[in-house]
Amino acid sequence: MYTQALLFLPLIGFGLSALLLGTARRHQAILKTVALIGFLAIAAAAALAGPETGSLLQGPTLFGSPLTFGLTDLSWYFVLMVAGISLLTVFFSIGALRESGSYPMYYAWLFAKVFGMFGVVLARDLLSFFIMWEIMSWATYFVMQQGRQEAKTAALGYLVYAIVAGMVLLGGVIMLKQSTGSFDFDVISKAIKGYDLATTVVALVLILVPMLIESAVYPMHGWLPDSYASTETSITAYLSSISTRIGVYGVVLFVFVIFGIKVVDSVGFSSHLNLRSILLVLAALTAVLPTYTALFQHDAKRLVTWHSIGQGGYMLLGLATASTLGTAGGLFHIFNHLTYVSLIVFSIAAVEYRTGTTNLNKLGGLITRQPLAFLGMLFGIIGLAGIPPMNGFVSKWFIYRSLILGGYPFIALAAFIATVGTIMSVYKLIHNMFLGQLPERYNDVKEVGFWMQVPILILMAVVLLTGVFPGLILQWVARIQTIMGVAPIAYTLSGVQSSAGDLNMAVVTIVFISCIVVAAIIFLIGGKRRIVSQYDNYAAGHFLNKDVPYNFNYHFYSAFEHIFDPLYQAAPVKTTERNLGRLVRITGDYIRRFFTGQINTYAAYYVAAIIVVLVILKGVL
Amino acid sequence: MAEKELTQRSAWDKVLANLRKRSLWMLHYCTGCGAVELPPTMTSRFDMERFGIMPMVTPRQADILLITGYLSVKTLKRVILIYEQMVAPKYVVGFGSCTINGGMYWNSYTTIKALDRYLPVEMYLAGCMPRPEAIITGFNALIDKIAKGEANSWKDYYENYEFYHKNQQHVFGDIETHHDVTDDGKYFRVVEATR
Amino acid sequence: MSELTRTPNAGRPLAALGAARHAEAILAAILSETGADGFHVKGARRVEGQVQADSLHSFAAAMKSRVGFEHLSAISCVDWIAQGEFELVYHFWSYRDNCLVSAHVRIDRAIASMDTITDLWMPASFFERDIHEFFGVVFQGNTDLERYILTDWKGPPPMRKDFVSRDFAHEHFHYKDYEPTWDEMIEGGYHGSRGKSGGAE
Amino acid sequence: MNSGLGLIVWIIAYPFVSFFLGVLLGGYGRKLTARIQRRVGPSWIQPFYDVVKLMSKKTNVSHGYMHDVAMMMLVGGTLLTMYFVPVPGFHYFSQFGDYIVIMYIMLVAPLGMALGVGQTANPNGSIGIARALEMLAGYEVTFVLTFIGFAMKAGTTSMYDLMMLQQSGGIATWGIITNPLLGIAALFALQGMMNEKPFEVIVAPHEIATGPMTEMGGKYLGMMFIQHLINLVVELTIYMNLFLGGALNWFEYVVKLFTLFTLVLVVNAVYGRFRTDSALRFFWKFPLPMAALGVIFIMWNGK
Repeated sequence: MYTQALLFLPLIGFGLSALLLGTARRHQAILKTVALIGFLAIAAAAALAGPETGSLLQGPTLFGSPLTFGLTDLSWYFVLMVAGISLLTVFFSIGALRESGSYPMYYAWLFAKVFGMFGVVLARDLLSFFIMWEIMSWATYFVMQQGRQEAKTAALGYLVYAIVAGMVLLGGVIMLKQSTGSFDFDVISKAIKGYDLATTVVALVLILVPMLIESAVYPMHGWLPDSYASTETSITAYLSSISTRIGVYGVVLFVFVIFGIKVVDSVGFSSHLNLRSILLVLAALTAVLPTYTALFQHDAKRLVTWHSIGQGGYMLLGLATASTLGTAGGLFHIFNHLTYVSLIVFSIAAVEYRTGTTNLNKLGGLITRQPLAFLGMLFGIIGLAGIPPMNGFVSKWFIYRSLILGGYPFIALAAFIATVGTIMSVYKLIHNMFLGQLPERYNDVKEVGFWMQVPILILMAVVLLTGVFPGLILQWVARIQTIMGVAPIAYTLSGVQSSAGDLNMAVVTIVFISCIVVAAIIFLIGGKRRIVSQYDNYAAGHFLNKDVPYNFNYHFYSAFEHIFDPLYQAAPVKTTERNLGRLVRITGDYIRRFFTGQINTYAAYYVAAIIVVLVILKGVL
Repeated sequence: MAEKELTQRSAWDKVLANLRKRSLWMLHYCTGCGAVELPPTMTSRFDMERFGIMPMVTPRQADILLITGYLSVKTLKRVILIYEQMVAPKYVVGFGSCTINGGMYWNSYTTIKALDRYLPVEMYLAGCMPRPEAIITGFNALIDKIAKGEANSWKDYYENYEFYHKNQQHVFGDIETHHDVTDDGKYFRVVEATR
Repeated sequence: MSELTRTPNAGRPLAALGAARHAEAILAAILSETGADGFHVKGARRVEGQVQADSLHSFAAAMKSRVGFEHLSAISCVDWIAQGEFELVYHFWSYRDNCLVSAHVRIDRAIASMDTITDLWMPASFFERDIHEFFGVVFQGNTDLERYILTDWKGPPPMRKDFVSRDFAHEHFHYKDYEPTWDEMIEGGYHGSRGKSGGAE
Repeated sequence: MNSGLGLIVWIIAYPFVSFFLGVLLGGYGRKLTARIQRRVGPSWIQPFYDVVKLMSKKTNVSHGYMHDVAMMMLVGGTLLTMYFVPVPGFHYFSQFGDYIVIMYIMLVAPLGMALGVGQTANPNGSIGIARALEMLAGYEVTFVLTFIGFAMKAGTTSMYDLMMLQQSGGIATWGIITNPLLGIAALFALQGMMNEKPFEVIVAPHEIATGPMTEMGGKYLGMMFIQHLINLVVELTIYMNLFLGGALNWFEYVVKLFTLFTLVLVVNAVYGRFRTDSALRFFWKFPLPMAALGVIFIMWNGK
């Protein structure tokens, strides 16, 4: 019953907000209330729904088999995340979209996007999976192109990748239909076990590549930074937290549930050089390289989008180890990443709402003007860097342990190098925006309104709560692991007990808080202290005032830039994209020569075609 | 007020003073020719670290502000800014005869003749320039004063700020040090509210 | 920069400039190029002479471009209070000849004005600001004669002979008078500077 | 000391023991450096005098609430790490967090300091913090690779188990003896981790006015000194537990602590200071490949 609700509610929402398009310019409030009620209903339906094994929704039959949708543990996990983050984004956008009618179709495309994602996650057969995948890609394109001028061109970049992914997926779907004779997942997964190596390899690659493109794994990530960074900031939060994670859902669904990890392991030359180890290496690359590219960024949103690629690498890293701890870490990391990356981008949006810019070289000292945004950013970056007591640490702990104990030392080292890169770029983010001297022009900046504060507060609570008590989420992860055919993780409310080293986040947090209290007592024993103005600062005897620029933001990591600048300039992805663009233009020129536009050339083509056909027929006859 | 200060020191103040005297960090503001006497005092020849005295870089971390030589009006502005940036209890040590009464530049039109009209000076080291032995005996005398609790010239700056401020204005007008000294005095209860 | 101010030796390595001329040859070159006849040889590498104030600028330009003295090493000023004149000495230096030519210019002490040569040498503005600050000579055409050494100075230009530094110091600064009871004060413990030391307010 | 009343008493007493050990280590360090420079050097407990003087300052200057909270996070983070690192007779908290937890808790204190220094709005501080984080990519990566090698070989990431493994055969089973490559690479990393020259570019006094400590006066500098002293003990104990077989009685513990610190100090006393990028290049040219070789060696004969 809930499957139907989850599918039809977004459709109704889309219809309603599209209908209200005409009134959007005058009655922004009506549109926002409709959107709010719609997403509240979706969130309620998602929360009440549970994994229903029985009733599969039979959609219209197409190509001889019905489109079936059902709710499993895995899909319920994603449904909850999608519903949750959509509700928070709508909450935030009600406060953030001030000038009425700037984005009339904002909520309509959001409903469409949610419908597409629910469809992909609830699909129980390949055909409906493919149809919903296309709808989701188009919805993402329309959501993404709302923003500054370059958002439109960047969204086109995404569309090219999405179309390629869709076509490859279609090839995979057709191949599987031919070989197994049906679209249904269960039938396919039973049949695929008996097939020879060749067909499984081709089918697997054809199915996996679009998933990797969607989750922006390393060589195929070119579309993400530009498109996510130039859209409306609340959309950036929405996309970078959940949109790319549907690709990870696809990887989990096909690699573990349908094909099964044993089949994937058998694909390859030896136990060390199989498809899973390739995935592992790709994931390690995706974890390391984007985080160090993030170091060089001057725009806050672009820095965070590079990180969302990097964190995607962590998720894949956890899944590719295929061990209990690894998969648990990967799945848990999907939830964690959703919470803290949206928290960071909402804080950036709060700052952009007041100061109008996200350029890290121009901001500074906003901690005194926007303390809540600072706290939100602080919780977010502690989570992103994976430092206790936030939840990012727990999933990274799982991934590290599975990599070390699973015998992948250098992949574990790559994961740690990525963490160091994350810590560096994350401190640059919070330092350039909130710390340092406050420029004169931001003197009268105030905190953001109620609608924008609520999502930040909720996410801060979630990041801390699931960090201290990871068991809350691990219960779902364990249930998913049973579907994936991996031994579920033995979890407790606050961590993991195992012979090879344990984790108890509740104790760590209690000791952490008591140590801070002790430190506070030591601090208060010292003499009185007085807060002074920012111009009362050591400048080697120089008199500081408001027109003395005394902030260090530009070239923050000069040593790293000194070493890695040549490498960064020759970024391979940008050059490949440019060459591809040039190739398309050249071939376009040649083709244009054929269509000269005069009638006689077309008549000549007809005659030639008829002659050719006759020759073939005569030959055949 | 100073007499009351000396007699009623609690046992805890005495213990604290004896501990505090063993660690003095010195910011030597090399205005004149005295700075060249400091390196031998710090290094192995005379080693003032034996007494816990260490050169420090910024005014926030320093206890002693060592003015090593003549002070032109322009430098005095910077010295006052640095003095106000230091964290009390702080001690100004005038180094050499230039800070006592103008020294060799007694008839110059730009150098100030008596440092203690602009800053509360804790101790003068006579000499043009004093040798390292003089510096070390001077510092030991300062350590004894701290131990006895007499080194309270920094309170003088808060209590008689109008006197110091008037002299400073007389010499170079007003400067913006972002410190309201009288207000600081009340906030840190250096100056009893009643006065 | 007009053709006049382009230096002949600019850009060419020093060695290629040709042999260093000795003082007499330089004196002849000065006479022929600038027409200033008041010069004489003072030493192996020193030439000195008088120049009129109004012809100084053209003389300097000629020295720079035609005679090969590209470097203006200094402008100094002497206060002849008895004759009521200031004497400005312009020191030109030649890299090729390693020789110093100093042109002495006399200007009236009361009017104390001279036209600037910052258009020939940009660093000359520092020398001119220095002389303006300490002697009060106004250089026509120098846009920023702002004070940069004695930033809070309110008195007359201090290097003039009629300015007595000691009296100014006594009047503006406080002295610590010699106190015969100095030793008791030391033994008696030091109670802040304000207490004991006397001195004019 | 691992259960009941003894545990409670030890949990309360442990910070003071560790602080006192840190003071002795600090005093010994300054005395040894002085003696190397043919000076007499300060008293043995000079850091104690410094801390008392700093904490008793009367007019402290703060730049905001984050500046104060950061100092609490700084000392709190180091105390937290101290509790999780096993010491002779006390490994109660090892059952709640293994070395990966310790490695990340060690980042809490620098992050706290970084936020505090950021709020002091002084560019010298920000440059110092940027350098500290860049240096992290040098020594921390090497140290983690050595730990990964050990943990993979031993099959556990709990520091107490790793320590117990090395205790089984006396000196023969010390970490540095069984895998010399990892041990030596970790020594280089320890030099960087403890911010001793030649990797002390973070607090370059003449260049960036003691970097992060520029605007720290009075009790703020006192809190940083307390953190530094406890951090000395914690970092030396971590290296000792991983590579020198840890210690079961306090005498062995103190002896190992001081010998290890002497090695670090001697290098610190005679070396100049690397620039940040040359320090990073040094770490990526020598210790990191050495550690990688050690790990390959373990994998090669381990499997």
